[in-house]
Amino acid sequence: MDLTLTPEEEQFRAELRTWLEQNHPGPEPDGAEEAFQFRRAWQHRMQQDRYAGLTWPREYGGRGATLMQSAIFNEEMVRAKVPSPANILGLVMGGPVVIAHGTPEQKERFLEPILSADEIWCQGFSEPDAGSDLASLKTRAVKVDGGWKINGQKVWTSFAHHAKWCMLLARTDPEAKKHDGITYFLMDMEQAGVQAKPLRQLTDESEFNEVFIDDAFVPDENVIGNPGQGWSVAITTLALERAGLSLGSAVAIQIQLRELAAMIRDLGKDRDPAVRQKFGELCVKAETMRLNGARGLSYVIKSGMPGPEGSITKIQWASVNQAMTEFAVQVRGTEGLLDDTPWSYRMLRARANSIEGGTSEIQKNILAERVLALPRLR
Amino acid sequence: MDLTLTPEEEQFRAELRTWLEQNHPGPEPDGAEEAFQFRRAWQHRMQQDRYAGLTWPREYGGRGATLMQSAIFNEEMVRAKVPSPANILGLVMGGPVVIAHGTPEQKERFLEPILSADEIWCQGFSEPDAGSDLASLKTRAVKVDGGWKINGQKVWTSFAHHAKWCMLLARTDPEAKKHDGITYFLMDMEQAGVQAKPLRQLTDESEFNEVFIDDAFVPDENVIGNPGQGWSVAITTLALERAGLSLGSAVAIQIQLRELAAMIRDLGKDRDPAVRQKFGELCVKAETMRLNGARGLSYVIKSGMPGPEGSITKIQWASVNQAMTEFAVQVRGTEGLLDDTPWSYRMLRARANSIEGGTSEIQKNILAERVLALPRLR
Amino acid sequence: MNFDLSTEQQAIKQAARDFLAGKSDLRAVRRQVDAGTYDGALWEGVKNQGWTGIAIPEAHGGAGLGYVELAVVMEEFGYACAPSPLLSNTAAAILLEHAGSEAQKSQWLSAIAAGEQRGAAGSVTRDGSALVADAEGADVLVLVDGAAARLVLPAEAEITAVKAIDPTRRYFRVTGNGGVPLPGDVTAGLDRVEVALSAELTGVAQRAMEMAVEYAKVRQQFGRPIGSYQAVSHRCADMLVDVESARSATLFAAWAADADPSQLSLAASVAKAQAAETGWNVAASSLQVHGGIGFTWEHDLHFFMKRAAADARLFGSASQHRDRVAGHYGLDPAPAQGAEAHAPAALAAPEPARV
Amino acid sequence: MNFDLSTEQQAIKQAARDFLAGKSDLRAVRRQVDAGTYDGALWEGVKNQGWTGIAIPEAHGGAGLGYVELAVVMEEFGYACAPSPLLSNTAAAILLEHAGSEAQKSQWLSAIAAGEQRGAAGSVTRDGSALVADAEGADVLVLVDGAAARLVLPAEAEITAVKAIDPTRRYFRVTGNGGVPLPGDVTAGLDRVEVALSAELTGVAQRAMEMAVEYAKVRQQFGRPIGSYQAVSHRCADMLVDVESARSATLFAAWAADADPSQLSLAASVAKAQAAETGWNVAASSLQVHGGIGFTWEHDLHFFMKRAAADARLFGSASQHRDRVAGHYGLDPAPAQGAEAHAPAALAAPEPARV
Repeated sequence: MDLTLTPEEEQFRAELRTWLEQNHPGPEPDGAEEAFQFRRAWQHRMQQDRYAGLTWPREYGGRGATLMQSAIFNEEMVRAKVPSPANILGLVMGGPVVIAHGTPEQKERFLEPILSADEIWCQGFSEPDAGSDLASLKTRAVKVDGGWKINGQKVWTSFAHHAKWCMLLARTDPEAKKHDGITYFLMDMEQAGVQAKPLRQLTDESEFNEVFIDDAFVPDENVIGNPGQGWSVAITTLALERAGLSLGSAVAIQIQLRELAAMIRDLGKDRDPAVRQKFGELCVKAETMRLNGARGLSYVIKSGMPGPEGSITKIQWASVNQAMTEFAVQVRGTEGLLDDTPWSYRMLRARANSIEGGTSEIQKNILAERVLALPRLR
Repeated sequence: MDLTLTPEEEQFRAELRTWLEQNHPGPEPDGAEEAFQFRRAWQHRMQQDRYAGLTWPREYGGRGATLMQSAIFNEEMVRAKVPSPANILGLVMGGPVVIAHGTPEQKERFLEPILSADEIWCQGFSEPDAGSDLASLKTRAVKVDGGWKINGQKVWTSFAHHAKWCMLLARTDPEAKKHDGITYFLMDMEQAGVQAKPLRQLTDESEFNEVFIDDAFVPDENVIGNPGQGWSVAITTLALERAGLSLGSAVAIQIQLRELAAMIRDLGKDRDPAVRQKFGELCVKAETMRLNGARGLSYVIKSGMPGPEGSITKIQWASVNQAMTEFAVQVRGTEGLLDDTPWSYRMLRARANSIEGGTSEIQKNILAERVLALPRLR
Repeated sequence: MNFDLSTEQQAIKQAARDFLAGKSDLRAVRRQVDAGTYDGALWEGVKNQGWTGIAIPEAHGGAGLGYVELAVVMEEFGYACAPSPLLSNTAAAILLEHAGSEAQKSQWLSAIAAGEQRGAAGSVTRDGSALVADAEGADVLVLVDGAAARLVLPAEAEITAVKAIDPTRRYFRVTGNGGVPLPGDVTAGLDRVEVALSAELTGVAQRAMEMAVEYAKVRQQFGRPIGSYQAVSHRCADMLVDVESARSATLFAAWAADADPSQLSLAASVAKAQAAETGWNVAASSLQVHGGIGFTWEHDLHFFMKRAAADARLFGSASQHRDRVAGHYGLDPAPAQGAEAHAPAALAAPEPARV
Repeated sequence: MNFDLSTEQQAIKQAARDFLAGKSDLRAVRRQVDAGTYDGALWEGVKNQGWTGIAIPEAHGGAGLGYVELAVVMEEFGYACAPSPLLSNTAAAILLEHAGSEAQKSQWLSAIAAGEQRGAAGSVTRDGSALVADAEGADVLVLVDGAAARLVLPAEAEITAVKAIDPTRRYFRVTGNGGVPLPGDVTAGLDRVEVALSAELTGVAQRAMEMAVEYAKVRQQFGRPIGSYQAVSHRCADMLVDVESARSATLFAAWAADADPSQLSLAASVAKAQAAETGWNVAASSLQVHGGIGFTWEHDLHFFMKRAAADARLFGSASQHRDRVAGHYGLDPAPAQGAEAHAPAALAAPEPARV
């Protein structure tokens, strides 16, 4: 057991910090479109110094960074309060899936515009009737000459209105067993058969979209992997997406805990034992989540594959973020009902944490069945 | 809505208080056998003034009290800190089941010795493999000349070593559907085929017993109801047992909260906001449990039948009693590890609260299925 | 002892349910939220029903009914999440009745109770200004500061709209040192205001629970309704325990306000502490049952969640009330425990055992 | 960064597991509990393994290994619920090493580390006496009072057996004002003692969880294993989250004690706050999975529950540590925040963002 970083990792962090200080894009502008263009420019800046596509092999324009470097990178991005790059889904999911499962032609075609944010990617997995039970998805792809005709509806699709490409799961073989008849497509969003409609959230933002697909076309060359193997293609990408994220998420929470401490001091409640108990408990939970994330990362670095233990930090993240934001609103007393700090927004937004990316219930199923080997319910 | 008591109820309470003051048996002696004989004498005293068999009709030696009077009685018994009568199961379950389902001969034979505590009753329902799933019980009763031959094992049987009669559920028809092949017997405990063995609890007491039944005999005249109808006989008694209990249980907790407040003052922590928050929360929970119990009682008085809502207070009782006792131990700091106050015993004993009398999980199933009409799992 | 609503009380409940279903269903709520307004016709209807003064004595122009009746109506307003100044108006009337001078009462109370004038009430925050629901357009304001309160006319104060977490009601900051004190027992009024808030919170939670239960019956995942999974069904059972607890505590506090005020202080704190937690927890738990769809603006659930978040913070917070309950149960220094001398009339919390 | 145990550390873990499985299985634990004694042969074995001084420098007669190695061994002692004076002995050695004078160290530390003498440590309670595990028969006692500690010889004190919640260890009250102060850094020692306790609590929780999981696989109700019900399986998943959290926090604190003491104060408090809650909560939750059988003396689970209840209260409590963590995260008055100037070496909790 040795939690020190290697000299190379220390150097990577030091260089990254310097780079972030020198290249910090400043505060994000107001307005969704303005913010998006801001993030596009920011990604472009990142790409110039190979900080976009960090873990991609160098031959594809990435930096070939290790998982540890990737975790350091996520931490430092959070710490420096820089925005995510515009094409985040292309970078963390699209590129890796093309690199792992794509043909040489697909790599040639798709990778560079992901890095440059010239082509934005979105994800079309969830459907209104296929949430936790994702494999029950109903969007159909029917073989036609030279490609596939797609019909169906997707939901919770981020960036759909900016996206050129959608990572789409659709059912190609309705006769096959649930998980076997699904194919992974890259669907061009810029066609008449595809309509994206922003989904207004209870926070009054629209991070996500509904996507209505009506006789859209995907050419054969835009199928990833073989028809019918889409489920396993998607699963490997989802797992990779999560590895290394929890450390960054924990650090983000810890930074907000510092903010919260400042607010508590401003309210003159920093010596109130009841407030200290609750606040201290939140800090303990955030720190154990961070350490679980580090242990998990250490395991992935060694084994090469994320295990089901990743569900631990996913559950903890939702739980501590919800508890922290509720406490921050509560500690303000009557003024907690005001929407004049970020906390009431954060409290509302945090309710989705135990749903998005796999509900806490699904995560507990995973832990029970795959870590503890308890009998399956279904 | 009117929460005042009627003048008759007020008078009942006043008379009962006076009676309890004048007849309080004093502190219970040490030693299990001594305590039992003490409770037997106490029941005898109660019977003399018709406080044993309170809700039994007067024709059977009871007082014919209303449910409201019964609730008042339970509250006052708790408040006066008098022990339970020795034959508590005979009084609250055995007598009522004989009165509701027994033949005239059975009433003649069994009721009077219950009231006088001359014959102690115990309950043989649970089995090692039939806990939450009580109806899966395996104890067998086979028809023989003049009666039934019983074989099997029971567990969690209180008073088995003192008992003359056991309210026994056994399977008489192994071919019938799970709930249909069960018969309700009154089994004489004083026979060679019945062995009671005390079950040592983690609290180091033995409130309960295992009962081993090896070719025991029950004559036909000691079957309650018809063979095969034992399940419904048992269910009605279990429901009646619970109605009106929750008020008394809540009052018992509230009395312990007062004790806890005194201890907190002695520790000099009564002005510690963290302690006050936690303590206040416990008080709120105990009080809402009491009020839910009162509302439930009011409903039963009106409808005549306890409903599934009784599970609410059962869940709350376990939850608040566990939380209260844990907090009481915790507030003592390091000294909480000592066994020099009743609190560490109470904390350990409270762990059984969410198991005994139907686990909290079963109670939640009941609420979900029977109150909220959610679909059944099974 | 009868913990059930009387026939008359049940009739009031049904009338309120029907009235709000007709005049303020969830599409109407959504329209008002989008417009940032209230429906004038709804308010006229409220006045016509006599709900502006339901618990105010007839001598002061009210309906002369009790706090149980008020709680019944307020629970329905929570159940409907109706955008309305009724709560703030009710709070102002209650505070005037209990803490106002005779002159203040005769000038304002009857008019408010009769619906001729509108009152609004709120509490003073750290910077000395007050947060007051529906202050704009009110004829008179009651501002509470700890155990004191003062009556302020709109002309004496600056009233600024503030953005609050709850879009179903309008909130304002009221600035200015003017006004005259209410000389009477502000605490007696505040306890009754908390009863009204607890009732509204109970209704909010009831509706959020019903939404979860209905959804759990129809939503299918992995080939069966999600309500058949214990992760969901036990969650709903927990909601039920919470909602019934809030309701029992609220009804008891309302009854105490009517019939046994010696028990009100404890009962009101128990009710608000329970209902404030219940409102948010049940709404948040309902959202979890709904999954993603519950996170959308299109779904109505969030109105209830946000209303619960606001109600919990109007006047006393759950933690303030828990602290007060702790005092009632013996954690105050001895002098403050005088209330225990009261003989409990009926459903009193237990005195210490005497043996 | 490698959060896994090294090959050597894994070998120590396996050795401890095998040693305790052989010398102190649950039947042996039960025998010792019934007799109220410890197994002398077990203690001889512990000494022969060198565990009495595992984290004590070789210069002081120890094995010169680190706190990670100590944590590995202590977790196994928790996993076995072994009745042994090792914990108290370890605490005494740690406190002597970090707070003792050179003379005190040379007189006592080497002898304790080598297993020639036995130490015991505990903390002073309200009445001025101390609660000390395994004080009877110890050669030297270390009594902690806040941030101070003194060394007391058994002859200078009255040692009385007390009945504690945990029957798997022997507890004593130590009365008397004698002894000499330890002049050094008591807090540095205490933090390391908490690491040992957190490790033992983690092992206790791990075993209680394994018992629940195994039982849930085989116990049938309503025709299927109870582990297939989410009420049970999600409960077990919650246990896993807790146990892994306690383990991660403990290992990190142990590593900090060895490699980056600037992080130890926060890390030790996080570990003890988490492990104290985890130990009891997981054991209690495991009992719920077991149902009635888990409530019997015959079942071994209660030994773990009671050990967890005691360990959580030895030295600092969870609430004291939460309070201290709150201070580390910015709730202390400014002067106390000096520790933040440290540059984090590796897995440091984040400083405030700089942009």
